[in-house]
Amino acid sequence: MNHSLYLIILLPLLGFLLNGLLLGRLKKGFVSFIACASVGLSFVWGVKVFFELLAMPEGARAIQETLFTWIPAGQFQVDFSLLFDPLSSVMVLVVAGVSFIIHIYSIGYMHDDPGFGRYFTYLNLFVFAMLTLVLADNYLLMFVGWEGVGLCSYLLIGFWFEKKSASDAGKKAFIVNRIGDFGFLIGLFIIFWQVGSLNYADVFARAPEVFAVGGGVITAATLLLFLGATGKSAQIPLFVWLPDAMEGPTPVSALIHAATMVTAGVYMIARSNVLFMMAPTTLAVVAIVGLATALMAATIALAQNDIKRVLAYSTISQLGYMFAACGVAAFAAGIFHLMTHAFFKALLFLGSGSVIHAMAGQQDMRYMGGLKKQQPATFVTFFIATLAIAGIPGFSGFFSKDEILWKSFSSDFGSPILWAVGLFTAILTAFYMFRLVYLTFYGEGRMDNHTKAHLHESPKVMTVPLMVLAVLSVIGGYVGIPHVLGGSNRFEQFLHPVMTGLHGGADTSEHVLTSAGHSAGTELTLMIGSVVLILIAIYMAYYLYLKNIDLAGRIRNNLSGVHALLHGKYFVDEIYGALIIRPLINGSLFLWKIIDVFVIDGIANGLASIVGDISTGVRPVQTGTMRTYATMILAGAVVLIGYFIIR
Amino acid sequence: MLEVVIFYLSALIAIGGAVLMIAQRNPVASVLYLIVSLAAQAVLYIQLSALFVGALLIIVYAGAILVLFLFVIMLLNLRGEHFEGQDQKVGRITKYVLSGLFFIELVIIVRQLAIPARTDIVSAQTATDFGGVEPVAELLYTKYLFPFELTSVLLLVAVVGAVVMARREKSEKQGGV
Amino acid sequence: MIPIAHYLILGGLLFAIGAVGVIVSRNLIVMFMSIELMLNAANLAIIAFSRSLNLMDGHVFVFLIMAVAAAEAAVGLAIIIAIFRNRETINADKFNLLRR
Amino acid sequence: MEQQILTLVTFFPVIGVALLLLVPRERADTIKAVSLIVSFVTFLFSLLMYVMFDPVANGMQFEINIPWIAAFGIHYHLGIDGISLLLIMLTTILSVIAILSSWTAIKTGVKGYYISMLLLETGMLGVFVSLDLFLFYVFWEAMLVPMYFLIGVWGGPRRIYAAIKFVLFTMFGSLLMLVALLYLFFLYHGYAGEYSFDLLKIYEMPIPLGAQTYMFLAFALAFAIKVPVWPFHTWLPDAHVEAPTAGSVILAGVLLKMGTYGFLRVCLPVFPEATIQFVPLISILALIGIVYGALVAMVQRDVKSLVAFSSVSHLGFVMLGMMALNVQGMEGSVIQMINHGISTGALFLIVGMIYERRHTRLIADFGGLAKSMPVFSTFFMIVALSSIGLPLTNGFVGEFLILLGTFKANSTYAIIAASGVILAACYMLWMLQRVIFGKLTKPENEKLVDLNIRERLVLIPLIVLIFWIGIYPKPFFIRMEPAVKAILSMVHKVDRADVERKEGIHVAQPTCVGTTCTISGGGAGCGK
Repeated sequence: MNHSLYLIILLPLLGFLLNGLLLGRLKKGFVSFIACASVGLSFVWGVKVFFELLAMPEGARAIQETLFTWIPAGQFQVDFSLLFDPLSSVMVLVVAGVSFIIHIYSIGYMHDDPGFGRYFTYLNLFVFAMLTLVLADNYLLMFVGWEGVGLCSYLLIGFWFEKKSASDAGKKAFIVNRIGDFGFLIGLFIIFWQVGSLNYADVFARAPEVFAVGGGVITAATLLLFLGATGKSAQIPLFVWLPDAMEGPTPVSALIHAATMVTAGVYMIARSNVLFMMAPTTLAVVAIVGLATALMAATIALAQNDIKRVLAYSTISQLGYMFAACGVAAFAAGIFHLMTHAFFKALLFLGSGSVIHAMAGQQDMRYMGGLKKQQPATFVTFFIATLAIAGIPGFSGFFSKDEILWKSFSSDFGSPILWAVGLFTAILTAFYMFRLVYLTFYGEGRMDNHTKAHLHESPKVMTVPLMVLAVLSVIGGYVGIPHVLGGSNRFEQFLHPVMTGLHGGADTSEHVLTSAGHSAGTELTLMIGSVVLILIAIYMAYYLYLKNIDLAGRIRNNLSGVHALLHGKYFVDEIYGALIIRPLINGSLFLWKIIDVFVIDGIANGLASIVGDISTGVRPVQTGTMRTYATMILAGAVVLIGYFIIR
Repeated sequence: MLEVVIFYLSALIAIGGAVLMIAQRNPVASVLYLIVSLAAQAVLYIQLSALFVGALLIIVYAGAILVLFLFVIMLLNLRGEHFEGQDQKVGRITKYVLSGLFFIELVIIVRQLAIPARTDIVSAQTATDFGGVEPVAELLYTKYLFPFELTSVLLLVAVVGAVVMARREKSEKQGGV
Repeated sequence: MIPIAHYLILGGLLFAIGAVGVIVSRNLIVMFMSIELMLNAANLAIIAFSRSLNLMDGHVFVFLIMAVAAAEAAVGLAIIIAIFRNRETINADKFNLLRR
Repeated sequence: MEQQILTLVTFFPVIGVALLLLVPRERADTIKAVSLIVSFVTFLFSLLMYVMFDPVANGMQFEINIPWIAAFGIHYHLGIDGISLLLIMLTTILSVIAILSSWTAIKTGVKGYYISMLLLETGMLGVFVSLDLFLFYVFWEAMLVPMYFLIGVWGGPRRIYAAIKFVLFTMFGSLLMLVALLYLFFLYHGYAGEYSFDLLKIYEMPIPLGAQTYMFLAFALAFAIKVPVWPFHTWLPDAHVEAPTAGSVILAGVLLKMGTYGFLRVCLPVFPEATIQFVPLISILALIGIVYGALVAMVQRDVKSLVAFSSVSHLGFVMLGMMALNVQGMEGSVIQMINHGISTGALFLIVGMIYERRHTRLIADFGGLAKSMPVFSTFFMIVALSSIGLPLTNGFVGEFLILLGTFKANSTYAIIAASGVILAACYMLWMLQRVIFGKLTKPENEKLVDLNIRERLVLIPLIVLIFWIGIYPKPFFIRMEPAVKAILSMVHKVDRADVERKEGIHVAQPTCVGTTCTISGGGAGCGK
């Protein structure tokens, strides 16, 4: 059966080419039509193939399609081929769906921007790259998408290139990502030279024969892959680019830096679950790094005033959760959170975009407040998303986050400490998110009068996508209701065939990871306990930022050192600057001015001038007068003849 | 015996003419001394039965080339005072020593040469017309025809070259007129 | 009979005198004449060898050398005239254009 | 036709030179048209050759072998394999582009300029088709002369210094090469009893290791200066900065490849043991070149010298891949030669285009060009991204294979080299940011005119190639594979078919148990 998978990536590519080649010659309406239609059709096609996939028997759910041979070099053969299995199907639907919604939103948000056409061109290219990433059936093609989304991220962060901070941020994002990609590449080399292929199917099938569980090679390979993931998904130590990435247009932040691209790392680890399962050390590293990132970003988010930066750190923090899930071998939970996060975080960003739009570009929450009245639709949807991210029961975030917390407690790789850190982070999350909501939508308006007069609700083209996402943020969690709440966790089951690392690929029907040894009672207790704590955190936010604002100020003053540390984002940028960037540039200047110009060129020129000096020394012999030359000739003759006589 | 006298006499004149030639301040006198030296050499040529070449030496060298020198000297109206300036004594002596060494080396070489037996010189077997016009001409027009013809080309080139070199520049001429 | 070596040594002596003339004299014309002298010194040696080997080819060589000398004299004197016209002197020490 | 096509391609530009000599120097337009047509026809001939080339056949094709100076065994022996084929195509394409790009840039001495360009083309093509070492040497040296004039006459303010430096550096190496060449010549006489410079015959001669070492060093020095391998690179920035745009394009695009080609064609197959012995040395120099070139490029103030130093870095990759001595590394190396010709050539063209408008190349003098010259900026961006090896552009394919092959040979080298990929992103993006992004602060930059039709025509073929090689490089790989395997079989002294077995990917090899398995894996170590 021909599924024409390639259409899913071809359509956005066509949109990109059409808009890109005819840039500046098309009307805005036509540009946005091409862009949205191509992504929309791609989504529709994705849905169609998804149902075709569902129709297949559970164990054989995979559609593979080879387009052409890409790089043939000896034994190294990589095809341009696509794979549509449960994991990629989820990703395709999330990516294409959210992209489509954000495309629509962008029509309104970017309407007055002179770079309208360019914006949609880049956006379509991004969708193409992201879909290539998730549809690839081998690591190299995934890497294509991986770098492709990095490129689009670079272009879109620096979209307003006339602003130095924007182009700086774009460059930073690209370079930091490159550092991660470096790890990814080396990881691929190890895999290829051990396994002899980069195809998922081949790699996963042969990995158990080639690698020893817990062996040095597989640990190195997976750690390197994880380095790639930390770059793309903004984890410690490579998270520094994501907050700066907020320089891009807000829909871009929503699409690339919240919903899709940054989750590529999680997808990659889930995809490579076979490899990661064979390297327990790596799993531990992943879990620890993920939770550390989650905690650190959450604490930073407490002290930020820029609405988008709070959301950015929140994204980093939530990504940390996903990694924590992967780190405790709960890959499905990670992907589940990835999906729900895509919905509510995209919604949060788009909502903040709507706010910023109304505030005429103002992003500082200290100058907002009371927007509830002027922007009811934005407020309601934003509030729903906040409930979701905070983990209030009934909203999507609750199910996915709780799943992760439970797995980090109960899984073979989990531990109560991980759970405690995760819970603490969840409490912080609820606190800072409600701080954001209270500062922005409640209380008195703190903006100047001019702005106040212009406050308005955003147009339909922007609010409708918000509503759609709000609905998704609520219902998105119901595909994965845990057993303890009477559900069957269909999401995990659906992904189960892909998670061969968990069950050795042998059985596909039975649900193996049932958190053996832990009773349902424990699970329920922990769940209720965490909800209660989160509710307390929300109340504290309410008390500090709405009821008793002075107290918040006093606390800040008393803890000024801590606040400075958090507000300054632990000064990681400055540390990197002092430890890496400065020495690099100074070292390069040294190499250029001293080594290159002075030493190497100096040696070359020195040799030349030595020859020159010798020549100058000998030159007086050449007096220019004939008689001297004649004498020299005679002397030469005398010497030569003398030599022959004596010999 | 006469031969020996003629040889040493001619040799003495040739050497004396040469030395005096380079010792003169006045170039006209130099030319005249060179003619003397060449004449003495021509005698030696004839003594070596090179009649034709000896005659050429007198006619072409003394008669044509050196006269040309004289013409040029006259044309340029040269006097000794054109050549003031003093060489350093050391330099001068070095030059003489060098030339002397050169001469000594030549002598050594001549001594080391395996010179054919004495009898070869002016022996009875020698053809009577050795060095005469006819045999030389025969060689020139048979064995050495090609070089001989090339000589004509060389002379032609020399003539053209000399004309071009010695001619006044066009612009100079026009400027003069 | 005069040994051939005598002729050769005489030729060598004349050659050496010519060489002295070239390197000592400042007058271009005298230098030029010295060169002519050196040519003739070589001719003398050739004639002597020719006699001793009983071969007349040497005479032909001398003939050709004389032709070359004539050509040389013609061109050389033309150059001297041209130089004199430009520089008003034929003092060899005044010409050091080859320097630099 | 089979026989004559190589001669035709190589010497067709000389016919153009003859035609140009007949055109009076005042008729600049005729001169330009004639040279453009001639170079284009040369390109068409090379295209014909590409079509006629049998992609899967082993050995040399279109061979022609007639005595030239029979007394010394010197033959007019031409022939190509897949590697030379690709380089010839690159040369002919870049020549057309270079000629088209100098349309308005060259205003003085037009006739001499185009004659030099065409002579240069013949010289370069000659190097790639020669199978007789003497012929190779003749072309190698012959191409110096027109390049010397191109830099020295039509170059920038320090052109004389740059031109002399270029020639002296190259001559220094090639004289050593000549000595080694003659030694080889007499060695072959001792071995076979006949005098010959024929490369294919010399391939079959076993050479004692001691002699190999010295000759390898002599040849390698000549080639390394040309490549240029660090630390012999200092002529390159000077030559690039001072050369006219087209000169830089040819210099970077083709001339540097002659060095790497020399390694592939002469050093590796003729001196296999010495090659293996010197792999660490050359690899380390290449690594230094990669990192050093990138770092120094980062702090350049002149766009052109930035691109020049980036060349040092890229050519380091080429050398590194070659020294991996396996199929992946070497194929990556060959494709990277082509890539570098295309991408860096395009970068020089782009720099030339703004230089023509602003008469400055200092990065600080620009900024915000994306606003005033959007088309230009788009091209610049695409080319810069291909230069830093973004997937689906040509640079990625080459760099990936090189790193893959190198990783097999020595994983440490590959890791260090991969850091060069990061640095490449740093210097390129930083330069892009300062040149085309930011605010238009300088009034001169506001009035700049965007690219005209001719300039777009110059760049578009290169852009097409960038994506072609990036997306569908198969045709190139198929053609070079027999040649690469032939060279490897000579280096490793195994049968052509066994080349890959040597690489030993251990599929399902049970030797890897527990933690004893090292990253570089078991398998047959290269060349041991």
